[in-house]
Amino acid sequence: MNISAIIFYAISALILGAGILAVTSVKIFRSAIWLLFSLVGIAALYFWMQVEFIAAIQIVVYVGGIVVLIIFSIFLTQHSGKEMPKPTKSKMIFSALASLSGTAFTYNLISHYDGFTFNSSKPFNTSMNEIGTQMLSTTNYGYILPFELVSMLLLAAMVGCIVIAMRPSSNQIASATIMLTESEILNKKD
Amino acid sequence: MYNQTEIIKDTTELGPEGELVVNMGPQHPATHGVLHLVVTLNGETIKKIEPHLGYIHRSIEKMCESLTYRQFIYVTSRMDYLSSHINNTACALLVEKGMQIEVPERAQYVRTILNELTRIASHELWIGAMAMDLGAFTPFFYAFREREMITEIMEDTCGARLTMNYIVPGGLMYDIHPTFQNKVKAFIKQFKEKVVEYEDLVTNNVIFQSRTKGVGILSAEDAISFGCTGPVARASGVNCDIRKIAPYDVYAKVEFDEVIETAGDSFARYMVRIKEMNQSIRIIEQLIDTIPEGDFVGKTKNVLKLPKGEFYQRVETARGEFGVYIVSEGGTTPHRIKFRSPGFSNLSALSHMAEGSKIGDLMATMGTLDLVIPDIDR
Amino acid sequence: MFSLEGITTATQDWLLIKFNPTIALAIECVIVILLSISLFALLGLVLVLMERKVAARIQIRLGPNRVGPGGIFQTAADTLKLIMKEGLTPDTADKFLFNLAPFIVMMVAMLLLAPIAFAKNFQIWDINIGVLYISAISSLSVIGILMAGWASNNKYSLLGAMRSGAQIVSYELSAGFAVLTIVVLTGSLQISEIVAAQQNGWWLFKGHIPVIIAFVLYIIAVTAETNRAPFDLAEAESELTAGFHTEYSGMKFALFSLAEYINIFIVCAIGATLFLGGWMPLHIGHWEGFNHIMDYIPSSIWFMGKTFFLIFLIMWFRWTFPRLRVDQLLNLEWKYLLPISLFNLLLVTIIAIMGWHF
Amino acid sequence: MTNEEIKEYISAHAPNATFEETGEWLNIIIEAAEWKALATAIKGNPLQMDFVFCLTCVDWKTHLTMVYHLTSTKQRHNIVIKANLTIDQPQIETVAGIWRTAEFHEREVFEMFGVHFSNHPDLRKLILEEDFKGFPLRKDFEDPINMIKL
Repeated sequence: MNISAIIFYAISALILGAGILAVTSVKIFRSAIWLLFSLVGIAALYFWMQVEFIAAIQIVVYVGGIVVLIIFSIFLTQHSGKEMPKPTKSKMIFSALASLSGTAFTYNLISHYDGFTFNSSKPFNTSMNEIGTQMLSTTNYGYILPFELVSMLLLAAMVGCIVIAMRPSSNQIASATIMLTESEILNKKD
Repeated sequence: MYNQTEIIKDTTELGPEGELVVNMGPQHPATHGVLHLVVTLNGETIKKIEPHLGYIHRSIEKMCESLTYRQFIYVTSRMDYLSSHINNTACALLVEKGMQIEVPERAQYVRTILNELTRIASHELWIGAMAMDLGAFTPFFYAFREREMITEIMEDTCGARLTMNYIVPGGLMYDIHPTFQNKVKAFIKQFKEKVVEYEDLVTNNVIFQSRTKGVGILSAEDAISFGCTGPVARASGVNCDIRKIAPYDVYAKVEFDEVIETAGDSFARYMVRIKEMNQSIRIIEQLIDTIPEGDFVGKTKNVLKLPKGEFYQRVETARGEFGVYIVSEGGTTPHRIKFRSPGFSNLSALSHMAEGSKIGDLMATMGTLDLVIPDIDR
Repeated sequence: MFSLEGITTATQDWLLIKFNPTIALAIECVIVILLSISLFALLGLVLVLMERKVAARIQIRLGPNRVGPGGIFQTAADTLKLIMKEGLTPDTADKFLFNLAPFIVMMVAMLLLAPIAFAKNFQIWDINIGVLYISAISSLSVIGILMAGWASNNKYSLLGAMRSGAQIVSYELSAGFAVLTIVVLTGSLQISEIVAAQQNGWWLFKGHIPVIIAFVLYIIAVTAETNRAPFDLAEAESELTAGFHTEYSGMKFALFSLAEYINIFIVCAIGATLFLGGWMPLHIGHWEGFNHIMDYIPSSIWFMGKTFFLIFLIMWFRWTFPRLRVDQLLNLEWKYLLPISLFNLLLVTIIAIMGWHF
Repeated sequence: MTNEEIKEYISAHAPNATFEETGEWLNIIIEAAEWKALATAIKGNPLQMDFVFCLTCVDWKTHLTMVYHLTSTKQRHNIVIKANLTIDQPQIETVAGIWRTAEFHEREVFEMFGVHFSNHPDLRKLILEEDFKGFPLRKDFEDPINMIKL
């Protein structure tokens, strides 16, 4: 076992541990924080794989955006420090089943590619120029159409947000901000 | 309604309609003393403000009932400590009026000059504290540089820098210091130069203007109804300068303008005070070279006894109209004494002015009310 | 000539001779961590002292002048006091998160140190997404503040945290766009390449008007992002006593204020790198003699000089302006800065495509 | 407006009022029950007494006297209105609805003298603690712990 593998297992343990804590915590704010750690762990995994761009986007979108939004909605709706009620039996069973089937599905997908052997012979091309060109090219494997569609979707979401928030409160501004940031960064990259 | 002790405990939970109840004070950087405001917030917007007073209430009125007419003046320095000299003047004027004591002209001139210096010192401190409330620290030091000159003049004159106690019924306690006139002239010169700095640093600052214009508006009717006086009422366009309405000392002899603004917002209150300082300088300039020679204290008996009856004296302090009401039964001590403090009435308008505005606006509004807590609590 | 690059390569060569590559890497990591922690401690002390001295100069007074010559040990004494102080945790606070929050803020500040080029070829990690990495990691710092505000179980803290959240999330946009203008001009996100592109002149001079606009926007936005006056609404002491760190004391409080100063250093360092050429010396056209003299000044001094100039600028703001109100703050961003920066970005793109810059 | 005209006007609205002109200003002594009606009348035209610059109470040991100092910001005449109250059950109608400054001043008088202002919008202690016993500014108030006798 080399040092790389040790780092991988450490990061995975962090992700899984934080994930389990996120769903079992009785304090909603703590759940959000554990979720944050889990997502940071995933970003760390990307860094480990040396796909820095994806890692950075993971942090910007999920950690800087989604979790902040979640925290904001907790601030605005929940009473401080209240514990959530214990989930009912049936709920627990259903969530266990759901996660099991999710695991099985993922396993099924991965097992098509010669088991779990790590193949490092095929390096990623992660240069920014490459990503940018690929994103906006119209030729084979170009992503211009989905990219523009996503932009439209985000724009529609943003307009919707503004319409709903005729009396703008800070969290809606925040959500609009985050969406705008993402779309703009993706648009203007390169 | 909330019980006072309950409020202090209840800081963690939201109110019945999801509003936040925040205790601003008794220890809070913006209340400048031990004022306790229970602020009900809806997000950042203020729904209600309820002042809770009495943290430094010393019952000065009760104390004065057992003090003689010479002694009780000194207690009044501890009320509005920034206008202590003016408070003392009010008490002395009342005793002089009640006993028909002649005050020598020299004493009257010096009293008037010192009153105006006190007013400038108070406004200087206010500018600093007000700017600090709005988050600007530097004007505080600029204002204190000039205020220091005044306190030094006061120190030379009467040995104290804050609670002057320089006035006795009938005149002054001592004659003025030989350097008094020169120092006051030096101060006037310096002040005229440096007031430009305040204008640059504070008045013309875009952020300062946007923080104060249209904030904490008080209409003229409300100002009268709430009993507001001083710069607060004058910024709303109410003529209420006691120096003009019922002149005392030598105010009738000097020329000065009553500063009136009509906007009624925080910026107007700020401008009134800035302009008032210039008017005070004007008054001092007229008097400082013509202080008459002569006695500094009139002839009085050793034991003062006010005749049976009721007496009232109004003066204009830096914060507004200060009134002393004495009911005498003819003895050496008053039967009942009441101090009408300007801050108490001005504070009562705070809730009305700040409702519906943001927390940041509350600071601008409260800052321009120029509250001195011992003056409110007495 | 003395160069930091020589020291680093020499150290690395020596380590590689002595140990196998994995252990050498591990030792290098430890050295880097130790160095950055000591840099942090030093920066904290220096910047706090600098702030107090700058404030004192502006406020016509002397500032700290008792501990050590000219008061230079004042902050060290203060730090000692803060270490000795009891770090109180309120009874009703969420104790775990309450104690975690200052460390999160601190760790984020530390992570940001990685891609900064302190001198010529002296950089911890020349990551190929440099500025994107910085904007991604810096968006994490708001989490620490939100955590502190929530876990304190204090209404002032909560209000401060809410304000800070809205503020940082908003101003990240303008800062991001300002950074993007330079990225568009350079064509790269990598810090070393951005610096290299300024070999023949700093972007502030080369990119003329749009870059100057971007620079002004950047300074405003980062002042807001680091919660400094006149945008210090998160801790507005006259309104919210101390905002999100009302309940903190002792070393936990010190960590917050240390992180604040480190953040200032980092944003100023990035500003210096993007707009003022990082460690590049000042070169003027074809004045060979002048340029040659400028080259003799070590690159680390150039970098630090530019950074501290920007830090001084931000301190100057703090001691001059009153604080904005919360709605004015958001208005400023959404109604003025954001449209201007969007338009500015378009302008820069046109200039970059047409090659109109120098 | 001269004192004679003021007297005439007030007599019309408060028939039991008596006058006293020894002091600086015109003193009007009225019945407590007449106060609210008189207050409404003098606030409007022609007296325009729109400004209460002092509102307090005096303890005469046998009875309490409410003292209202009023002035007109438009016509600049001052009057003093007094109303005697019994010491056992001091009660008078509030004027907080007419002059808003009275709200705070009446609260102060309420806790210091124990005068009950009927129909006051928010009659609570303002300065003292909720559970404070006694009325400090009354002559018979004794506090053996905190009071120093001279």
